[in-house]
Amino acid sequence: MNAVLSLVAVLALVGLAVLGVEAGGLYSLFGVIVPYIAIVLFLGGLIFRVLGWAKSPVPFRIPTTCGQQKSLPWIKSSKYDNPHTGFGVLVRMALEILFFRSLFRNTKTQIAEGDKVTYGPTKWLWMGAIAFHYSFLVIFIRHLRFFTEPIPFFVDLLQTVDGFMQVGVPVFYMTSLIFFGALGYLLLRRLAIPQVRYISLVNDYFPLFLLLGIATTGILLRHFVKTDVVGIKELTLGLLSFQPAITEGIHWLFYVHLFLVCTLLAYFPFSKLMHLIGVFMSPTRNLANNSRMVRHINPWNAPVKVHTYEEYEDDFRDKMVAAGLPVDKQPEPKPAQAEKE
Amino acid sequence: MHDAGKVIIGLAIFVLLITFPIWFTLASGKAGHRPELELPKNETQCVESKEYMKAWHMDLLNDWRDAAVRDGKRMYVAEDGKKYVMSLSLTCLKCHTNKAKFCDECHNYVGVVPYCWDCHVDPKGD
Amino acid sequence: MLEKALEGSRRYWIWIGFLLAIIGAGVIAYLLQMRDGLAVTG
Amino acid sequence: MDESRRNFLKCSTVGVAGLGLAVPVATAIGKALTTETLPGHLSAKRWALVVDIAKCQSPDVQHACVEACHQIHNVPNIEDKHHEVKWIWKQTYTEAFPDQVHEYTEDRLKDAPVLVLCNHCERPPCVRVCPTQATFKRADGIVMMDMHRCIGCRYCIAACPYGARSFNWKDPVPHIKNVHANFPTRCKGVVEKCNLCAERLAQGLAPACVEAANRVAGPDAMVFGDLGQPDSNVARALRTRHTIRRKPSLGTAPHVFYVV
Repeated sequence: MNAVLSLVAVLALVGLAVLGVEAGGLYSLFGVIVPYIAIVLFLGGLIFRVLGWAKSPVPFRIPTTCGQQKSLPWIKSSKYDNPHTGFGVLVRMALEILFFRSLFRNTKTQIAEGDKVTYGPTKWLWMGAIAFHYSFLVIFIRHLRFFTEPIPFFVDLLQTVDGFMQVGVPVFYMTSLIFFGALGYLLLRRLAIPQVRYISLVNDYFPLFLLLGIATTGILLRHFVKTDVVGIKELTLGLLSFQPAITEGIHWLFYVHLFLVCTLLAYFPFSKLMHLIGVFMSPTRNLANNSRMVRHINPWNAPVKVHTYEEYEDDFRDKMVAAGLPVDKQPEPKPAQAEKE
Repeated sequence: MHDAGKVIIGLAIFVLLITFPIWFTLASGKAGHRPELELPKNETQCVESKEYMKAWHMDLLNDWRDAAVRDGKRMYVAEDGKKYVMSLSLTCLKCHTNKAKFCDECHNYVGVVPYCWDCHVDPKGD
Repeated sequence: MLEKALEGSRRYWIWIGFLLAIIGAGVIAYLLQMRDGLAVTG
Repeated sequence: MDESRRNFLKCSTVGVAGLGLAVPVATAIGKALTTETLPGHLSAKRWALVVDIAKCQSPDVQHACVEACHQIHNVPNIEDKHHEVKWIWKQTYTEAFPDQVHEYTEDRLKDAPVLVLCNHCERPPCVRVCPTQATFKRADGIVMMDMHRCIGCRYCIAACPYGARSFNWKDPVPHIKNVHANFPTRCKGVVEKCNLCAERLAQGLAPACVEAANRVAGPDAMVFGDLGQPDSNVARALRTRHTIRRKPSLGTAPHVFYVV
């Protein structure tokens, strides 16, 4: 049901764009106004969300991430899984962001041989995620050819590597295929595994269908429903130099592609896709586990008037000594007495 | 705000990256750049319509290749009935005499690097 | 899992360095072949 | 061609329908290609070539043939034997016909230089092994190459018993003296060989080597024509003269014949 709803939502978006452009002729709406709104919503929403996160206090250094915490010198600690230094945190964050370490550690619980519970590693989700995210990154960077003039060298380089197989004209990019395959896997996974389907919501399916729609329209535009690419770049350059002008004769499918991308951008800050930023801001990952070495004070604690034992003893030392109670620090001998002796 | 310094620096880097196309293109001063094609002087009609050629010329060339190499048919009958020899170097480049001012203009503009010219000869020299 | 690979004796690191050097040589040879064709080897 | 066009249309229709679009595709989705042969092109049921060993023996003739071929096909001239590219070249009779010599073979033949080229076999092993169908046999018997599809695996080189195929070990363009604009060059990493001047046949011209041989050595030094027609000059030449093929025992059925 959730999946169907999401699919219908994406198809409705497609229909909206087709109707708007083909029937309504609203080119400047779909080609100029919507993209501007989308990017403003994206950046504004994103900053708003990040500031919101930044304002929430982090109550604890969470000491139970994984691996052995740094404690006594003769106990081996996990330097990177449970880092206590800034450098360790840097490594852990890099592993997390670049290699999805937490996902890599994913295990699967199974009941084997009738009654035995077993835990085994499962790497499929990790592989799907890696394939999806990296191909998305490559596709994102590849698209800079429509957004920059002159085109930076790394975009050309990436295109050459991506189109290395030289299949077809224009060349079919490997990442197009990987992206599509990975998305398909991530979707099928949600649909096919009962437990995962049970916990999947509309906001899990919607981005998947949205991305599938973007990929489909993109591949169609590149390989099957070709249109005036130069005109498209003129449009984007106009947009980003704030002199928007609609170029005539661009196929409506391009506007569908653009509209879906705009939807993604506008939807982004208010969705689970914010893990793009969240991964940098998750306290279980980005804080050093040094609570044994440094005292972290809970930021919202009411100020407590502390009166330590040392202070107490300072206040009452003489009386304590007089009463014959043991004290940590002996009272200083009085200078006068010392002279007499 | 907690760790305000780090958050603001992070956000600034993110915004800078996202707006890369804007400042990069504006800094290069070529935002208004458009490909300027040198059109053939004595010919006004390409083998097919301008719109079709704009979008589909690469497929046309690909099909030409298949027809000429695999089927041994080297004459293309256009939509309007006119006939052309299917040859990139001899037919296309006969009118579009300057590859740099025709092919490369758009290809460079949208970052397309066709490998046609690895083998096919530009009669006017590379 | 991964940090197991990042810890080791001096000998281990020398061995890793040696293997990386071989990999590097292979990559360089591959790139040369990409540029100049198979004439590089044959 | 039509098949791929149809598949293409099918794919795009399914793709668009998959998006749930009832709106018709506004602009054209490609067009079916209408093609013809060039006017005056030469066609045949089965092309064949007869080489007169005696007439084509002199260095002048052989040089003229090799030059004519290599010039118009942009075949690079690479000194290093390991990287050499050749479409037509000379070999001694003993090398070219190893199973047709014995210790008493006539002196005039034994070390005679023979012009050899791709045999355009009836059962070409190179076509069988090509994984991408870059090498294929046309209906008229020409064993052709589609350079765009060649991935440089060199199976065909291994398969060809005549050594008729050359690999571009490096970029050939710097080794071409005068690039002939009417014919493409090749890039590094592809295999190439004689195409029996398919591009010249299409224009109604005989293969370059035939033209050169007959110009320099006189008529019938090389005879080229349609073996499918009983009254063609090749058919007649084969009927009236004793001819041999290279390595007949391999069963590839070469269609370049030699008059001994």
